[in-house]
Amino acid sequence: MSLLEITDLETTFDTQAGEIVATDGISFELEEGETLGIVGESGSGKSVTALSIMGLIRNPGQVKNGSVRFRDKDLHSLSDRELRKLLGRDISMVFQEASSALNPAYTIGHQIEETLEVNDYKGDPRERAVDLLEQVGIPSPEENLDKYPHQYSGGMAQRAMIAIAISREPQLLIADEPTTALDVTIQAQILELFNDIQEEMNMSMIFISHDMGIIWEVCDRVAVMYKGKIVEIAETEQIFKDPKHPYTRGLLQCLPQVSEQLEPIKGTVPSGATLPGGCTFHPRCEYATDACVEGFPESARVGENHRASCYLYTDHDESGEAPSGKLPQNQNEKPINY
Amino acid sequence: MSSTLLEVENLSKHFESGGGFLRGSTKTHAVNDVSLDVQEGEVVGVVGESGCGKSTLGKSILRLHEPSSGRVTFDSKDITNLDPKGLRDVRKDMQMIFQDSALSLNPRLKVSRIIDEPLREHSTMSREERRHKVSELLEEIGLKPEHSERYPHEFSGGQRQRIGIARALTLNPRLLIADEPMSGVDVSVQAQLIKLFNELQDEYNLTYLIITHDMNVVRYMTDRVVVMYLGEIVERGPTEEVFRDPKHPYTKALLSAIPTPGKESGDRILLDGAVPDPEDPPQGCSFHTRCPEKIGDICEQQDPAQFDVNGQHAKCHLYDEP
Amino acid sequence: MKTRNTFYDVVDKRFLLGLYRRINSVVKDVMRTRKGRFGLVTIVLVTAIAILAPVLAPYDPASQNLTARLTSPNTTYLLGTDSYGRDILSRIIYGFRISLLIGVVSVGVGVAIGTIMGTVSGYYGGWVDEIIGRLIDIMLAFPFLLLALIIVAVLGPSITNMMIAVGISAAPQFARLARGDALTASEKEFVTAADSIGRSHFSIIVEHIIPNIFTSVVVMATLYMGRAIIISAALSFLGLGVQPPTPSLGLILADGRDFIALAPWITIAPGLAIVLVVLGFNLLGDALNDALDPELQTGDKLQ
Amino acid sequence: MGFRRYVLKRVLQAIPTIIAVVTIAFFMIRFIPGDPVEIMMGYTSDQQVIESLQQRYGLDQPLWRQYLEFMYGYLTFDFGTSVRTGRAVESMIMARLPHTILLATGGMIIALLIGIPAGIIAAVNRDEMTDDGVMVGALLGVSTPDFWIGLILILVFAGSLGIFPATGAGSLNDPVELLHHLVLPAITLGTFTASLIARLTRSSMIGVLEKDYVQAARARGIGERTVIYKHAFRNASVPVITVVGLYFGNAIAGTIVIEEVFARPGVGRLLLDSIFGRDYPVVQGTVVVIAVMYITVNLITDLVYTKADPKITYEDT
Repeated sequence: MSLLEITDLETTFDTQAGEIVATDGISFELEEGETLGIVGESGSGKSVTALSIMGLIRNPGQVKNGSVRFRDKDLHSLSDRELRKLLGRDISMVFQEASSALNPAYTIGHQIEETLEVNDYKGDPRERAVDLLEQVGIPSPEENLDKYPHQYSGGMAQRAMIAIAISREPQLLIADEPTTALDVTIQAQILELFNDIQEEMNMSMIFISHDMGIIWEVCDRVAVMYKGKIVEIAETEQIFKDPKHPYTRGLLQCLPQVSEQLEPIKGTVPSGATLPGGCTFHPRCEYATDACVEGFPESARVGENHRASCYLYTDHDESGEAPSGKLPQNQNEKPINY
Repeated sequence: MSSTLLEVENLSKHFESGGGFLRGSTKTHAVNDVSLDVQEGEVVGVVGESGCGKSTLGKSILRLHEPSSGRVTFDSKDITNLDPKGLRDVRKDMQMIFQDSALSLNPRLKVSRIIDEPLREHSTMSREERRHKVSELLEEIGLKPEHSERYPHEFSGGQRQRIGIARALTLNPRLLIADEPMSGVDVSVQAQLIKLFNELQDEYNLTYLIITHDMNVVRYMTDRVVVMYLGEIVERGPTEEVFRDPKHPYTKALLSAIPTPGKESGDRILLDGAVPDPEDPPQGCSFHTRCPEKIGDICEQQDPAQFDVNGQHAKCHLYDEP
Repeated sequence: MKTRNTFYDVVDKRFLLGLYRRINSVVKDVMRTRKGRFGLVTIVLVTAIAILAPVLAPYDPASQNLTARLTSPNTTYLLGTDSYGRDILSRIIYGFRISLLIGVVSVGVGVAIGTIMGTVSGYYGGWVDEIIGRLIDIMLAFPFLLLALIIVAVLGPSITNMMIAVGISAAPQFARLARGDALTASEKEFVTAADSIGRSHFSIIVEHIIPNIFTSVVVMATLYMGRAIIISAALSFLGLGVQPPTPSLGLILADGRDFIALAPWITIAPGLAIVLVVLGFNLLGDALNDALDPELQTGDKLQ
Repeated sequence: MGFRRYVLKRVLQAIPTIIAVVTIAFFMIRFIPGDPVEIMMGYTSDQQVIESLQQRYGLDQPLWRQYLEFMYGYLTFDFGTSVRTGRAVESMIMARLPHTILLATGGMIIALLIGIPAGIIAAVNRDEMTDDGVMVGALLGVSTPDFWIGLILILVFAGSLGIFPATGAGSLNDPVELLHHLVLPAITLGTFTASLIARLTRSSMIGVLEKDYVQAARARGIGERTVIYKHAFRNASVPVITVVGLYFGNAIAGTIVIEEVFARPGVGRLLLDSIFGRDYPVVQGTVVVIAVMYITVNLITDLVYTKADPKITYEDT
């Protein structure tokens, strides 16, 4: 049994411009001790996925469909009170910008102790808070506990946020772009911290990022999202060595650090309520066919633990060609070297 | 051989803050004794983390901030003490692209008015000619002429950045100073912008000074690079050399910190702590508080000089003459 | 050869046409919301009544009918009469005229003084700001009503003096708003960008600062129309504003006060009339606030 | 800098403003066309009487001298004597001040008690029926002249129902009577402010409820009530506090009209009576007192605000 099982998750937002489908039928599983990366550009629905799992989608948004099963318990069928019992204890979250995710009105110590108290911590919360700050590498914890978030630097605030998240040793930690707001040397420190903590506590992680480099470094498996859908999911190595979906491939071609000759994906990410019909990627895809305009391809198995949603790999094509391997190594495209 | 287009000598910019009743003011050395040169047709990168003074440097070169001391020479002309009129003429040739297009484009103006603003100020073109020029520029940067009648908020971040580029190009400048032109955009948009910059350079014979925090962009785009830390240049040299064999411990750490697909993070150099408060920089070498290769008291006491080998410079006591 | 910026270059025909289109689209945006529709319709209605007062009013608002004093509402006098036997309805209809006049003039005075002070102060900063800022602070040390009261007390009660007093009292509020917005705008990068192109202070103020102040000033002016009408009604009620026999809503209330138990209709109707006008401006102000903010305008990004 | 020193600094900063207020009060009557004494004593043309009066009020002195003496008088709490009653202005004001403070405070308490919960409830139920209801009410509240509300309340509760007195303020020695007299005026004064506070609280809360730290608090398993009242409102209150001071100040000025409507013997009514009676020393005194109260309230708010928002370091201000 997986720790977390998500099936057909659909979250929508009502806006003046119409209904926006933020996540559109997402399914994946997460094993114990595993780190799953979710990568995608802005508007792909990564953060909404995280909040949907946590049951924190609020008006004007709503989870329309699908289920989130944590330890075989359907989270969305729980009452708000029951759900909050799990949050902070079994499942916790680290946000993108710690400086805005920490309440500016209370000291760091207060916020850690409060978290411990609402989650039925039995020991002395103050002592535990000191230990936690120490664990996440904040110097002179006694003193720093009584400081307010704005007195922390960006990196330190993110450490404090992590301390709060791991205070009750959760089984699942969701980290939403936890290093995006940080400088690269500080980012390196925080990634290292995540690494240490996970080894120590053997928890599962969902790690959301737009940065392929970070995903490579942190994750066991990767889900690539585009406009609310998981277009490809595989083990990290596989994604980088042998990307199947044209979008994944395009993303990798955009990276100045791996691509000798940048090949930008043409066009822009469509926004708002007016998504293109069929496969949402087809206007930007160089392999697009009529089929892509009409319907969205089912996720197909393209390798071991490797699935992609693309007509290149489904049997949709009447010609009955082999379902896999149709995406050729693009001739005029230099191989990506790592 | 190419000629020197821009030369910056010992440029410093200090900001005074606080001050007032019964309290002395604090001086922040945002840029401290920085020298660099940019050759015609070259792409030079200025890289560093937030608060290192790279943006202030860019604005001081254009004299959008008045430099506290030092000299800026553009096309063999000292522009440091130019009067407003002279400055106005020089600025036709050096244009700036700003970091946040949401802030640098006036939200109340249509794109046409944003792009033709420099023309209205500097040219004698008729309205018709200006309109024509705007359409031309819009196509150049990958938008459509009919987009000129829209407002900035109707565009995506990448498109807005293109509009900023178009505005900078209207007067056919020779030097473009781009301050974090690609931060805050998605990778696919970033790739498009990088490509656009490359194409424009060929077409307009442009010289770029690119200010960024992103080492990957620097590696891909620039010929030479300058690394800044706490207002100072700690290392500079040809981009390829600096990336292949960084000399300064800070550059080493910076390069190793970039998460790169295919690279193991095991041999990463991790720096301790955060960048010190620029209002109260450390004595001696400004990097000594975080330096993993500190060689002794000298680092805490003495500010190192620039060490020079084969056109690659590093400001570190490791390279002191014995 | 360079061309200097002429006024005509900044405010050309195309610009005016653009302004017209913009107003048109703002009106459309305003009309799209319930608030906006109600506000705009109310204001248009009240304005029409004020303009057409001589046609609409059943009686001369000043004519007294001593045989019909304190008549309760009936078919002859729809809203009854006051203690001099004057028709309340007619006085209210004319009262709208006075209220709108006071609102427009006093807010106009306030906007003109305040916006110029604030813009100059916020954009230039330094000692200019130091002086103007201090002046604004001192004026703000008096509450709106008290300041207006003092000025009227000094100048003597009359409708003109009251309009001046209310206008001057509102000025520091507009100055503070304009100063803040000008300061914010002048720190924005698009001003740096204009500076980097080499534009003059005057051009920057006209093209970049004013449009960014404009919105909030228009919204606040609309909201202050309501406040000015209430304050001037209060001053008239106290006997420090419009003087009898001019029909003003505040004055009718003052008259009615003495007969409140005997003839409550004198008090009720003009009060509701004030609420109607002020509500109209407040609704319109709220709707404008939403409509004029370009970041809030919905609409899809370009594909 | 410690909080105590910060308080001291802010108090010192208020002094120039107060001096400016007193100066304005001094020059105020100089702007009135004509000779003050003649205006005040409109009925007498006896030259001797006028001269003796001019002497008594120091009006025969050079202007700078008059100004300095006026300043000195205010510094030593000597506001001069009333032309009409011959009593010391400061004692006339002091006798009436309690009623004004009572009214302003009562109005403000009502405004806060209604405005803040209404705003929070509206924000939490954003765009639903409750929200619409609160907002329509608040809009009506800010559009209605307070003195008219007073008249209507008198009509209904004093006239028809007869449960509250229409005029007067009661004796300061009888708390029940005081309160009985306070109810209607305080509601009158509080309605407008309550509506403003409700609107502001709502928009401030809506802004805060969208903040990451509110989501983060939920993600930590904290219950929704605690999230709203402890985490969200604590931050939303900061901008509310700033304007509450401003509103309180305006409420002090608002008492002028309300006191007139309810015939309460307060400072505001004294001001009006003196304006009509051309009793300029009293006008000056009351203007200064009301303005100083306004400045004081704003100062206190400012201090509360600094305490409420930990991000403000005292040095910055």
